[in-house]
Amino acid sequence: MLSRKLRLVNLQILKLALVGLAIGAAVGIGLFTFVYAKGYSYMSNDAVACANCHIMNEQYAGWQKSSHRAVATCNDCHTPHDTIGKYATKASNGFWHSYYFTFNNFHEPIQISGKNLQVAEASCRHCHSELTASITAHRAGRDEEISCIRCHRSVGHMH
Amino acid sequence: LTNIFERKLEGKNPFFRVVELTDDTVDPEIWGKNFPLQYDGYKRTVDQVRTRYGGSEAVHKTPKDSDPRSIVAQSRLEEDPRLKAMWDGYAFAVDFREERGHAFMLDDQTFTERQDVVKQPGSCVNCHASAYGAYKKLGNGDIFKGFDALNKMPYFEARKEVSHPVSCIDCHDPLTMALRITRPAFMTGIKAFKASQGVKDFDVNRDATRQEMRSFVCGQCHVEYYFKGPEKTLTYPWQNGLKVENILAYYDEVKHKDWVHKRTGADVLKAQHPEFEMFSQGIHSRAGVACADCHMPYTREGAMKISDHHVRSPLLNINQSCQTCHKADENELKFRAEAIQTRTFEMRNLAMDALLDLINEIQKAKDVGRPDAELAAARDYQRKAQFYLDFVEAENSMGFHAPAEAVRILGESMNFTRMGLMALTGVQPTHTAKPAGNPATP
Amino acid sequence: LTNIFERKLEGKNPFFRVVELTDDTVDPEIWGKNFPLQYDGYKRTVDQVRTRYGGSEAVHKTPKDSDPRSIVAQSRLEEDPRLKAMWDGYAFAVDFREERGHAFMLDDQTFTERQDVVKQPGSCVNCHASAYGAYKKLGNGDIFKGFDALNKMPYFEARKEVSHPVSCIDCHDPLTMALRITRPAFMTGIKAFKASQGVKDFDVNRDATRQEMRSFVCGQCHVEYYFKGPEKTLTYPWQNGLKVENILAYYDEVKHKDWVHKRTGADVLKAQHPEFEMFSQGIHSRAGVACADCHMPYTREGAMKISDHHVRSPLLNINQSCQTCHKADENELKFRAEAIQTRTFEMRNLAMDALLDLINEIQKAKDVGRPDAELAAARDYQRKAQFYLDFVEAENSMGFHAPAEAVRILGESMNFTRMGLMALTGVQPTHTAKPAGNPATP
Ligand code: HEC
Ligand code: HEC
Ligand code: HEC
Ligand code: HEC
Ligand code: HEC
Ligand code: HEC
Ligand code: HEC
Ligand code: HEC
Ligand code: HEC
Ligand code: HEC
Ligand code: HEC
Ligand code: HEC
Ligand code: HEC
Ligand code: HEC
Ligand SMILES: [Ca+2]
Ligand SMILES: [Ca+2]
Repeated sequence: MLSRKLRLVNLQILKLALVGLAIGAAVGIGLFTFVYAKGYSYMSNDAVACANCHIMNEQYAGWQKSSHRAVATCNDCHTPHDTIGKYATKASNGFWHSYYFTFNNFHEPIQISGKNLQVAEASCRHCHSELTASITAHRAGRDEEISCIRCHRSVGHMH
Repeated sequence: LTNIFERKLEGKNPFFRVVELTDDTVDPEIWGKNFPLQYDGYKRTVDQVRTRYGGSEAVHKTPKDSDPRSIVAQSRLEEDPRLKAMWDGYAFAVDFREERGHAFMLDDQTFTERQDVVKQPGSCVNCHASAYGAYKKLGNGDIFKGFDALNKMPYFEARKEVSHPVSCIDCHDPLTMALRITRPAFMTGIKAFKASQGVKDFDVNRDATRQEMRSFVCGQCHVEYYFKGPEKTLTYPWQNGLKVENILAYYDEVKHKDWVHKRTGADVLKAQHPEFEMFSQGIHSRAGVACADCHMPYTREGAMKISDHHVRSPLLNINQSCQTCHKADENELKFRAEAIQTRTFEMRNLAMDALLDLINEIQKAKDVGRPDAELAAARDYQRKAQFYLDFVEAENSMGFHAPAEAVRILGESMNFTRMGLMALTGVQPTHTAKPAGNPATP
Repeated sequence: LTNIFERKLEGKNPFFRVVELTDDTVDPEIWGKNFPLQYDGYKRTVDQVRTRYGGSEAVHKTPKDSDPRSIVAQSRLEEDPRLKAMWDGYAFAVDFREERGHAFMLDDQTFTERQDVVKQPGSCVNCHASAYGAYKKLGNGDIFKGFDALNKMPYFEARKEVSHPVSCIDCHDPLTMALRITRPAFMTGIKAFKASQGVKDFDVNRDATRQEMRSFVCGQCHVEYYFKGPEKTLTYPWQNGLKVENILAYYDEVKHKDWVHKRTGADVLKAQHPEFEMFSQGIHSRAGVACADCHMPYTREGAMKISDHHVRSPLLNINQSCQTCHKADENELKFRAEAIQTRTFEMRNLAMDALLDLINEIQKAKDVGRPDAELAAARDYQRKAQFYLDFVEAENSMGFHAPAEAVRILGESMNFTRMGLMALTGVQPTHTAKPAGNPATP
């Protein structure tokens, strides 16, 4: 099981590395960073792994004070709840985080991207579907999900 | 696979369909069989609790034949007799009370003494009853036709067509439980407003987002309105926009007046509960917060999270209404809300004193026989000052829904009374020019 | 790559103590050796960029002997000539410009044309220079004594005692780098204010929280002030509170006037940059946000977070200044701030027109020879209306620091002009009673 996961990871990295080569040296360095800066710690479920980058310190500190510190780690909210999606997301995020971290040209404060926001929103539903079924069920006609973080923005890490 | 499919279905129907609801099920008790928790909340709107500026107080009275109610809300006219001077000559100067929970809406309308002094039209019923069934019946399934028919009736005839306060069917599609707009006046009004914003052909039930709907269902009634033409068509004056100046401009364009002020002879207007319009100018609306977020917050009932159908002052339920978004303690949040309200209340008092000064002066000028031509400008300023003041006075959050906007409106009201006094004494304004090199307004 | 390596190192080495700083190190360049990042930001306060209502515009001018500056900020008197009428007879009617970055404070004060028309006192220097060294020198180590001495000097003599704009030593303890209040006027003022709130014997450097200090260091200068008595003691008029009515009440009590209005003969007041006072009435202050949070936001330099010492308009740096707390995009936040400002700006314009009407009428009455006794009440209303208006006009956020409060003040200003006109024409107010059954104000 574990080795299968690892293979998957390696595959993702390999794929990204290829893309990287095509784009140029910059990406190569990003990949190096991925290893050097313990980007592979992405593959662990340990929240400390994310805090490997000081850039993530704020969220880490916030998470330790949050209502979810004992019940959900970073990955519970920031990766999809199916295995393939999980590692694909991790690899892609891990790669890009390393890239941005090295080149230091990302928006600050860090903002969650649309795709990753969907992942986070879906994770709420994954754990709380039973409780919230009554409020998410009735949306025929206009097929819009209700946004959880509109009201519960600070559950993962106090902002 | 079937397994997952079944689970999905189940997830989407977390209730027992005890009875079949149709588009003709008006009685909320029947809906309550499927949704007992929501129905329980709905029934609790009979509670009367006062907050500093809202809620309502249960006042006992002796039932009479003409008014069988033994409990009403406190009289606003007694609390502030200046209101009678402002509304002199209009039914509101006779009876005007603090509004209370939804459960009372039909009775309070039927038995207000305003019914005794004026023959009210059927249009009144639109906002005080579960009218959807009546529309369908009177229009043979066409709610717009039914709406027209209802408006044209005398009040007490229309009254016979309805039997419940606002009910489930007025906000919900009985099959999907999705929110649905049932009020033709709102459909027309919001379409005109959206058109003024450059959105063409807005069909609210087709085009509104779910979050918008969580305010629009309330905007069906909590809005400024007038009865248009001899057909008494209930109309929301939004075609220039939702701000007080847009609405006044509209009334000026269509030359509408609600009544002639008894003391001054001015053609004046009464503003009525512009909650939706005022809220739309505030930061909460801008940040995407909806009426239901504060007035029907989610509440946990056992293993389910539902919308609290006990619609009421959020200050009676700060914990659920405010604290999910604001991480401050209850007292602090109450303090913040009341600080906004008190600032508004004090400005409202100043503006009302100012208005009475103007009314007084116009009346004196009229009494000494100054010709109408000399009074016209001052009377128009009275119309303006009064409508602006009433726009905040009649709005029921005492400024909370849009703090700076409410105070701005009151400030402008006082400026209009000032100009009215100047018009009477013949003083010409010195400047009306904007400063040079002004940044353009957005 | 080196980049990330460096970054890891940086995290562990907040700074190198290159030079020893003492309580007598005034020159910021020396401090900059230990704190190059903060010093870099500090130097960037020479930038001039305009926002819709703030920042500043670099305007070229020909240097003269009496004023060697080749670049100044735009003239506010040219932008809005009505200001000249408001300040008629006072130095501000001669030269008044948009304020710009800290780097310019000393030059702008030295060379303003206001120096040409009035002999200014040494007290001016307190807020336009690194004065801590001067206090110590003039007072032989006792800053209160030094402060007294400085105030009593003529301006150009005091000017010789200072050589830098506000500098590190004015806000920081050189040994610990902790924030520290160095201005006697603030120490006295905040103590009086805290006493009015029931806090006895407040010693700011002993009792203030760190978060308070992040606003108090700015409150040393960004406040309303006057020069008390023949000693010209710089004084903050806070003993009744920080709201405009508290401050006006204080001036009335001590019978202070800044000048006699040239056209009307009224004893009037000039309000000056009451940022700290206005901000204290707003929701940000209530929620514990400090000046430094918005005007010196934390910004990442490598692995370190430092306070951006490029003090400037937050609207030039929305992502660091606002987005840490508000999850909305830059344009949206800019829109929200500007919507508040535009509402304030429009009310300010109305209030200014209103004031000019009153000035005009008093002047006319004076010109036709009506006795002072008949003008006294109107003149007092002018004093009130003008101070209220100026309190918002002089406050530099165009209402942002406290949106509803700013608009409230402008509304009351218009009400005072109204009462002034009434006093002139002999109209008696109808009502001044508060409504019965009023909820008590908090
Ligand atoms: C190599 C350093 C590094 C590590 C390790 C790291 N991050 Fe990040 N992360 C960054 C940087 C840099 C950014 C900003 C890039 C951007 O805005 O796209 C970022 C942005 C993010 C974002 C918001 C950006 C988006 O695209 O949505 C999320 C969510 C996030 N990280 C979660 C995590 C989680 C969860 C972990 C651990 C599993 C983690 N990070 C580990 C450096 C790191
Ligand atoms: C890995 C499972 C998991 C995920 C993912 C998850 N939660 Fe939770 N959540 C829990 C558990 C378990 C509790 C109960 C904690 C307790 O009782 O202290 C909880 C408690 C809560 C609470 C109540 C405590 C509070 O903070 O008010 C809220 C609200 C909540 N979750 C919302 C969310 C939202 C919104 C998300 C997505 C952004 C989310 N949850 C993601 C498991 C999860
Ligand atoms: C409009 C605001 C709003 C939205 C949107 C919202 N919630 Fe909540 N939620 C609340 C409120 C208010 C409570 C507190 C209920 C109570 O205390 O009775 C709550 C409570 C909860 C709780 C804790 C229940 C408990 O007491 O243990 C969880 C878990 C939760 N919400 C999850 C979610 C999820 C998942 C979503 C998205 C599907 C969501 N919420 C969307 C307002 C909201
Ligand atoms: C309970 C769910 C949950 C947990 C646990 C959680 N997050 Fe998040 N995270 C979210 C949500 C929801 C957002 C989007 C917040 C927003 O848009 O305001 C987010 C946003 C982020 C961002 C983008 C920047 C920001 O603050 O909005 C980063 C970076 C991030 N998370 C990192 C982490 C790290 C690192 C951990 C673990 C230490 C973690 N998260 C734990 C739910 C969670
Ligand atoms: C952010 C929260 C919030 C939102 C959103 C909001 N309100 Fe309110 N509302 C309040 C508060 C707070 C009060 C003051 C209650 C009091 O004084 O007791 C109030 C008062 C009211 C009142 C008078 C209640 C009473 O107790 O007398 C009505 C009616 C009302 N709102 C309707 C609406 C409508 C309709 C909308 C949407 C168009 C809306 N509100 C949106 C918070 C909100
Ligand atoms: C069909 C018309 C109608 C609709 C739809 C409607 N209301 Fe009302 N509402 C009223 C009337 C009428 C009253 C006053 C009843 C009375 O005083 O007898 C009222 C009273 C209130 C009150 C005052 C309660 C109190 O204690 O003072 C609040 C709050 C309120 N409504 C909020 C809402 C919200 C929120 C919505 C939408 C979710 C909504 N209303 C939808 C007509 C309506
Ligand atoms: C556009 C919707 C609407 C229409 C039309 C309407 N009302 Fe109301 N009415 C409301 C709302 C909302 C409230 C609660 C808010 C308030 O009182 O300001 C209310 C409150 C009341 C109240 C209780 C408070 C008071 O004023 O004493 C009475 C009585 C009343 N209406 C009578 C009438 C009569 C009579 C008519 C017809 C002339 C009428 N209403 C037409 C929406 C409406
Ligand atoms: C004045 C408008 C209004 C009335 C009347 C009303 N509701 Fe609702 N109802 C709402 C709103 C708003 C929501 C939230 C819907 C959403 O977020 O999409 C809601 C949600 C619901 C839901 C979905 C689950 C939940 O609680 O969020 C059910 C079920 C429901 N209502 C049942 C009823 C029943 C039964 C009645 C009559 C007893 C009723 N409603 C009357 C406005 C109303
Ligand atoms: C669904 C989220 C939500 C709810 C519920 C909510 N608020 Fe807010 N509130 C906001 C947002 C968003 C802002 C705008 C400022 C910001 O971006 O933080 C705001 C701003 C405010 C402000 C400052 C703006 C002003 O008008 O002065 C106050 C005060 C406030 N809220 C009080 C309340 C109170 C009291 C309640 C409950 C009756 C409440 N809020 C309910 C989200 C919410
Ligand atoms: C929540 C954010 C915030 C806080 C806290 C805050 N300000 Fe501001 N300030 C602003 C904004 C926004 C402006 C408007 C800038 C513009 O118009 O370009 C402003 C404008 C100013 C200006 C004029 C700037 C210019 O560009 O002309 C000064 C001076 C100022 N503030 C000082 C202060 C002081 C002193 C404090 C504390 C007592 C303070 N501010 C607190 C946000 C803030
Ligand atoms: C020693 C007095 C003093 C102190 C302390 C001080 N200021 Fe100033 N500030 C000034 C003066 C004087 C100016 C105007 C300079 C000019 O126009 O030449 C100014 C200008 C500004 C401006 C306007 C910049 C522009 O572009 O228009 C801002 C913003 C500002 N200060 C914020 C702050 C903040 C925030 C603090 C505290 C962290 C602070 N100031 C501390 C005296 C001071
Ligand atoms: C209590 C502190 C304080 C004192 C005392 C003070 N200033 Fe200022 N001054 C400021 C601040 C803060 C600003 C920037 C804000 C503004 O311009 O409103 C400023 C701005 C200025 C400016 C640039 C803007 C303009 O008005 O043209 C000049 C010139 C100036 N002051 C001259 C003087 C003179 C002359 C004196 C003495 C009579 C003086 N100042 C006394 C704090 C002070
Ligand atoms: C007008 C006031 C003011 C002046 C002048 C000033 N600072 Fe600061 N400084 C601050 C504030 C406010 C903080 C934040 C302190 C806190 O959060 O406790 C700060 C923080 C710092 C810190 C701590 C690290 C950080 O960045 O937060 C250093 C180091 C520093 N300043 C150095 C300097 C130097 C060097 C100068 C002169 C070039 C200077 N300061 C001038 C107000 C000032
Ligand atoms: C340190 C946190 C913080 C910073 C920085 C901050 N805000 Fe706020 N802001 C708040 C809080 C807290 C509230 C009060 C409402 C609430 O509780 O969410 C608020 C309220 C507001 C409001 C609504 C209240 C009003 O006055 O109308 C606006 C608009 C706003 N902020 C804009 C801004 C802008 C623009 C900036 C940057 C110049 C900014 N804020 C910086 C925390 C902050
Ligand atoms: Ca009420
Ligand atoms: Ca400026």
